Amino acid sequence: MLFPQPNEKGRFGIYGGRYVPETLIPALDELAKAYSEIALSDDFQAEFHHYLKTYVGRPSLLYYAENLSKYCGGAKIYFKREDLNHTGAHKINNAIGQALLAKKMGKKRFIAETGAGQHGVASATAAALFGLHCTVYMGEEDVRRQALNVYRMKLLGATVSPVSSGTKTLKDATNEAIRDWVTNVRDTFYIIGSVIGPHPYPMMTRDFQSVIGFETMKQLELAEGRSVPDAVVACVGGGSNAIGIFAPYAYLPENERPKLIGVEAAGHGLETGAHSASISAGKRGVLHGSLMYLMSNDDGQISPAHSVSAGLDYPGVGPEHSFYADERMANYVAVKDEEALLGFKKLSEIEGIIPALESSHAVHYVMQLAPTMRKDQVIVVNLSGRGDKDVTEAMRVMSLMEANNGKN
Amino acid sequence: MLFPQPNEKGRFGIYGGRYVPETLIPALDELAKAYSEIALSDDFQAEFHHYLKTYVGRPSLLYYAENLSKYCGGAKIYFKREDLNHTGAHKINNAIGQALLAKKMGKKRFIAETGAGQHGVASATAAALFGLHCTVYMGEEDVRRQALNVYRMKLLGATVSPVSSGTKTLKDATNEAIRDWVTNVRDTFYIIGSVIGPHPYPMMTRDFQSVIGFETMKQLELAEGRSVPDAVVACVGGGSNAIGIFAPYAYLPENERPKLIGVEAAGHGLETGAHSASISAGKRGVLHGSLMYLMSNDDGQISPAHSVSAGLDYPGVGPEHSFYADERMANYVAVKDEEALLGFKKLSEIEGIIPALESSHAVHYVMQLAPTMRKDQVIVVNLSGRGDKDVTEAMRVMSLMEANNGKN
Amino acid sequence: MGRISEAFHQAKEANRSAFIAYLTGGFPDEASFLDKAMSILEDADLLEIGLPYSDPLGDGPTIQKSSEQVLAQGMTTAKTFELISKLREKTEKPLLLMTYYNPIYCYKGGEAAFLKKLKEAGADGVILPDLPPDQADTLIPLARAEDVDTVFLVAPTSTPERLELVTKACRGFIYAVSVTGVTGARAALPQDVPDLVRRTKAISDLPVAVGFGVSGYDTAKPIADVADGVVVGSALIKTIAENGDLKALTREIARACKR
Amino acid sequence: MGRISEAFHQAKEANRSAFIAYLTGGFPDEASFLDKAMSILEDADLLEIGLPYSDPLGDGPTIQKSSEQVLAQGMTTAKTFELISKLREKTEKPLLLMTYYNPIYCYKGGEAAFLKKLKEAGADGVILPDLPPDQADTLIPLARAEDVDTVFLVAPTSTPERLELVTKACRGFIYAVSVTGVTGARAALPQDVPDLVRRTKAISDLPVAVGFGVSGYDTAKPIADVADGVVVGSALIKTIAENGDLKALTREIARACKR
Ligand SMILES: Cc1ncc(COP(=O)(O)O)c(C=O)c1O
Ligand SMILES: Cc1ncc(COP(=O)(O)O)c(C=O)c1O
Repeated sequence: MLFPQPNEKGRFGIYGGRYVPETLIPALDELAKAYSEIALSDDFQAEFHHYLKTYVGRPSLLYYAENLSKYCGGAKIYFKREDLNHTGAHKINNAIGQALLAKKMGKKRFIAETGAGQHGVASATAAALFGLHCTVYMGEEDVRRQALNVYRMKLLGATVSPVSSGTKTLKDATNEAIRDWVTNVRDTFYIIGSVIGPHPYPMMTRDFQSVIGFETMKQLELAEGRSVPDAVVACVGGGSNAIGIFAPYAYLPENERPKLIGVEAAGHGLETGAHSASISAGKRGVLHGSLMYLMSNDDGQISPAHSVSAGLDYPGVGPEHSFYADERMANYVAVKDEEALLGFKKLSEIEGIIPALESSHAVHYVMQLAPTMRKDQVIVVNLSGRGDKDVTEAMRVMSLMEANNGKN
Repeated sequence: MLFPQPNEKGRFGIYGGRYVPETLIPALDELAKAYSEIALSDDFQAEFHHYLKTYVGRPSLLYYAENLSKYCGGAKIYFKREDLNHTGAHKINNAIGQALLAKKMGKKRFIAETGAGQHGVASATAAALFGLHCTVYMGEEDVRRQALNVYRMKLLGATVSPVSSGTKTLKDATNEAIRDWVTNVRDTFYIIGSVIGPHPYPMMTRDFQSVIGFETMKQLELAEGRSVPDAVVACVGGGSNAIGIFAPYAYLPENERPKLIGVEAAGHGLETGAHSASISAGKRGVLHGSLMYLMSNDDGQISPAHSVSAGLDYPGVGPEHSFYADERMANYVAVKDEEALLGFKKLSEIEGIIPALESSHAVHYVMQLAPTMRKDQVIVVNLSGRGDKDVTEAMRVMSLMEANNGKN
Repeated sequence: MGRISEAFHQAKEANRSAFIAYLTGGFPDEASFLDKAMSILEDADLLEIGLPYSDPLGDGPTIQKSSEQVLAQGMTTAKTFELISKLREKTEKPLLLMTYYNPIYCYKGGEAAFLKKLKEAGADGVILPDLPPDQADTLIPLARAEDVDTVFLVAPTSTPERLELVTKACRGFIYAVSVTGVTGARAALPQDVPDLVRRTKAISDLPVAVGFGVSGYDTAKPIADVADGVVVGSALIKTIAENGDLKALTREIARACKR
Repeated sequence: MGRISEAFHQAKEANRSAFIAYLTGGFPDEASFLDKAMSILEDADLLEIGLPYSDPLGDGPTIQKSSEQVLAQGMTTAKTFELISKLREKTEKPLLLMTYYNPIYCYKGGEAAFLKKLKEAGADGVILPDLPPDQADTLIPLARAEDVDTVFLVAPTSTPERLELVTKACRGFIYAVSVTGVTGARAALPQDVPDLVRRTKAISDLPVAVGFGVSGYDTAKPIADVADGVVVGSALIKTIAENGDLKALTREIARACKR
C-alpha cells in the first residue's frame, strides 16, 4: 500500500466501506486481492507506467503561468497540465490502470459511468487499446450537455447507454452501472471514474491518480528547488483529480504539508441548495457503496446536485476527502457556476489555455487566493482537463447570463 | 538557413516567389530580414524551444501502434503524436514561432486565416499568450463545419471574421486575410498557417515545423536504433505538417532517404474534379503569393477544392512540395473522403486515438502501405491533429454515407 | 418464537413454501396501500414493505418507478412507519421493512432510533439490500436489543466464507437472491437456485426464502419445491400499476407454494 | 509615341490630369459592356479593362462582386480579348488590361502567347496588381517585344529602392496606390498621396496616375492637383450595379481632373 489510509477494513477513518448488494462482495474481494497481488507488483507498475508514458503522454507539464501570476499579483501560480493528456483529462490515468488490471484478471467486458463524459471517453479509449468492449452509462441530461464526448465514445467503439432515471445525471448513471455490474459481475469489470464506490475502488483510483502528485513533486523540485509548494488547489467532484495531487502531500507531517484546498461546485450558491458541495454543505451518508459526505435530506433521500460542469454534478465526495476534511488535512471551499465561468474565460484569454469547466472552479479560486500570498510563495493548481468539451455549453450559459444581467 | 532550399530568391526550384501587391513587398523584406537576423539567432531559438517544451508540451510522443501494426500485418507503424500538443495539432508550433518573431519585431496585432480552425485556434492561443489581439478569417462553410473551433477562438479572445466570398473556404479566407494585411500592413503581422504564401513564409513555416522531423529522428533512434525509417507518411493540405516531418529527411542523400509520401485529399475522387489533390491532379499556377501546383481551369481561374476535412480543402500546395514532387524527392498520392473516414474510424476503434480528419487521410494510406512491407520495416505517420473538432461532422457524413449505401 | 419464524413454521407444517410479498410503502398511493396490502395478505404469509428511496441501486425499473412515484406523492420515512402501524392494527402476519441503508444512517437519532421506531410501529424485521453484515456491526446488536429480525442476503456469487458470515448474521430467515442481478419479474430463472438453497441450508437452520425474478406460477413453483419461502415483488407492483388482477396473481403464487 | 503616352501628353497640354476609368470585362453583362465603356470614354482618357478573376486579392468587395457576377455569366479570357477587339474598333483611346498573374501564367502558350493575343486585340498595356517587377523577368522583355506597355504599382509603403525598381520597369505610366489597402471607393484619402507622387516623379519621367479609393469630385480633385492621372474603378462599377447616373459621375470626375 502506498499510503497509510485506508485501514485494513477499507476505511479512511470512519469513511468508505462496502455498502453494496451481497452479490458484489465476492467480486470486490477478488478485486482487492488482485489489486494487492497484481497491481502493486513491480511488473504491473512498470507496465502501467509504460502506458502512461508512451500512450497518455506523461509526465504532464508543470506549467508556470507567468501571465496569470502577474495579473493576480501575488504567489507564483503553476498548473499541472492534465489537460494535455491523451483524451484531455486526468481520467485516463485511472482508466488505463483499472483496465490493465481487468485484463490481467481475465475480464471480458468493461462498464463505466460518466458525467462530463471524460471518464467515459477514457474508459472507451482504454477498452479500445486493450481490445475489449465497453458500455458507458451516462445521464440523459449529461448526454445533452456533453454531446461531443458522446460522439467520441461511440467512435471509440463503446456503447453509450443513456440513463433516464432520477436526476438523469452522474449519480443515476452510477446507479445504473452498478445494476449492470450486479447482473454481469462474473465477466464484467466496472471501471469507476472517481475516488468513490466500495473498497477497494477509492484506494485503487487514488493510487493510479497519485502519479499526478508524485510528478508534481519532482517537477517543482526542478523548477523551484523545493518539492512542496505553499498551496495545492484542485476541483472536487468525486475527488479523483484532487486526491491524485493531494495524496502524496497529505500524509506528510503537518508542519511540512502544503495547504491543500479542494474546490467544490457551489452551483447557484450554497444557500439555494442547487449545488454539488458535499463537504461544504452536506452531511455524512452512504452512496454508491461508501460512507462519505453527501447531500441528502433528513430522510436520507439523495438531493439532486447541480453544477454547470457535468463532472462536478455529483451529490457525494470520496471517503478519503471526507476523512481529510474531518482531520483538517485539507480545506474545502466552494465556487459558484458564474465564478467558474469567469475563471474559464480568464484563463483562456490570458494564458491561451481553455480549461474544463470542472477545473475552472479551481482556476477561479486560485485567482482569489494568489493575491493574498507573497510573491515568493508558490501555488500548484491541478488543471484536470481541457475545455473543448465545454465550449458549446459555456457559450450557451454565458449568453443566458448576459441576457439575464441585461434585464436587471 | 537550416536547409539548402529555398534559393536566395525565395524559390524552391522554380516554385515560390512573391506574387503579391507591391504594398506588401517592403513588409516581406522586413520579415525576411527579421527572420534571418532574429529568428535564426541562438537566443530566439532557445526561447522558441522553451515555449515548445513548457507550453506546447514537446517533444510530442513517437508512439508505436502495436494494435494497428498487427492488424495490418506488415511494417511497424509509428505515429508522431502532434495531436497531443496543446490545442491539438501541429499548427501551434508554427503559430508560436511566428508570433514570437512578431513580438520581437514590435508588431501590435495579429491576423490569420484558417480552414479547419486549428491554425486559427493556434494563432488565437499564441496571441493570448503574448498579450496581443488576433483577427481570424474563416470561410463561412468552415465556420459551419468547425463550429467547435470557432467557439474556442472566441473564448481565447480572438475575433473570428466569417468570409462569404468565393467558395467560402480556406482559399477565400486567405484572400481576405491578405486584403486585411495589405490594409494594415504597418502594424499587423500575418501569421500564415501553412507552407504557403510569399517568401519567406514557406521557409519560415517549414523551419518552425521541422521540429517534428528532428524529434522523430531522435526518438526513432532510441526506439529502433536508427533515425531513418523506411517510409514517412503525412497528409498534405498546404503542406506544413508534411514538410515538418519530411524536410529533415528530404535533403539526405538519395540512397539514405526514406520514402516520403504526401497524402492529398481525393475528395469524391480525382475523376470527379471534387477534390483537393493539387499535385496528383493539378498543374502549376500562382496563388496567395507563390508559384506552386494548383487546381485551376484553362483560364487560370482557381477551381473550388473539396475535401471532407476542412484543413485539406485548399486548391494549392506549398512550393517546396511542388519542388519535391518534380525532383521525385517525395511521392504524392491521394485518398478519398470515404477512405479517410474509414481510417478515422479504424484508428479510433483499434488504438483509442481519434485522429483529425486531415490526418485520417494519412492513416488510411498507411493501412494500405504497411501490409506490402516487411515486418522489420518501419513507417512513421505524422498524426497532425486530434479529431475532437471533427466528430460531429464525421458522424453527420458517415450517417449520410450509410443512408446512401442503403439506397444502392 | 417471533412472528417471522412462526410464519415459516406454520407454512412448513402445511407442507407449503411461505409466500413473501413485497410492496413499496405508500404504493400506489397512501390511501390504497393498506387495501392492497391486506388483499395481498389474504394469500401471502409475510409482507415486506419497501421504504421508498431515491437511489434504489439493487432494484429494477418496476420498483424504481414505484419508489419515484410515491416519493413524488410525498412519502417519507415517518409516513412509512405510520403505514406499518396501521397495517399492524389489521393483521398479525409478519411485517418486514426493506430499506437501503442511507435512510437508516440519516435518521434522527441514528440506527438505534430507527430500529426503535420500527419496532414500535409493529414491524418484525428489516431487510437490508445494500448493507452486508460485515458493515452492520453497530446495527446488528441494536436490532437484537429491539428484537427486530435482521435479514441479510446471500447470492449466487457467495463463497462458502460469505455464506457462513451472512447466515450467522441473519435472524428470522435468510434471503437468497435467485440471480446475479436486480429485482424485476423474469420469465425464467437460472438453474443454480436449488444449489444455492442447498448450500445455504447445509450451514444454517434458518428458513431460506428465494427472491428476485419471480413472476408467476412457473417461476415460483421450482423455488417452492426447494426453498422455505418464495418472495414476489415486481410482479405485484406491475399488476397494481397496470390495474391488473391482483387477486389472481396472489392466488397463483399461493398455489405454486403448495408442495 | 504609343497611345498611352499620347493620352497623358494631350491631357497635360490641356492642363488636365488624365481620367483613367476601370471597368470589369463583361460587366454588367457582355451586351452592355461596350455601351458602358463607350459612354465612359466620352469623359475618360484611358480605359482599364479588368480580366475577371476568381481570387482578386487586391480588390475590395465592389470589384470582387463584379468579377464573381461576370464569371458566373460565363466570361472567359478569350471573351475579354474579344471585347477589347470590339472596343478597339470603336475608339482610338488607350486600352489597358488589368489582370492578376495566374490567368497569364495558365494561358495556353504562356506569357508570350497571352501578350501577343492582347496586342492583337488592340490593347496598349497591361496592369499587374500581384506581379511586382522583380517576379516579371520573363514577362517584361516579352511585353517590350510586343510593344505592350507594362504598368506596375508603387505603394505608400514603397522604399526608395522599390520605387527605383518599379518605376524602371514601367512603360506608359506608373500606377501609384493611394492607400495601403484594396480597391474600393472611399470618402476621403490619406494625406500622404502628394508625397508618394512627388517621390515617384523625382526619379522618373513617366506620368504618375493615382488610384484606389477615388469616389467623386472631392477625392479626385486633390489627386488631379498633383498627379498626371486619376484612376476611378469601384465608384463606376457601383454606379452601374445600382443603376445610378453613370454620366453624371464621369462628368464629375472629368471636371475634377481639370486644373
Ligand atoms: C476535467 C475533469 N475534472 C474534474 C472532474 C471531476 O472528477 P474528480 O473530482 O473525480 O476529479 C471531471 C469529471 O468528469 C473532469 O472531467
Ligand atoms: C490536423 C491538421 N492536419 C493537417 C492540416 C493541413 O495543413 P498542412 O497541410 O499545412 O499540414 C490541418 C489544417 O488545418 C490540420 O488542422
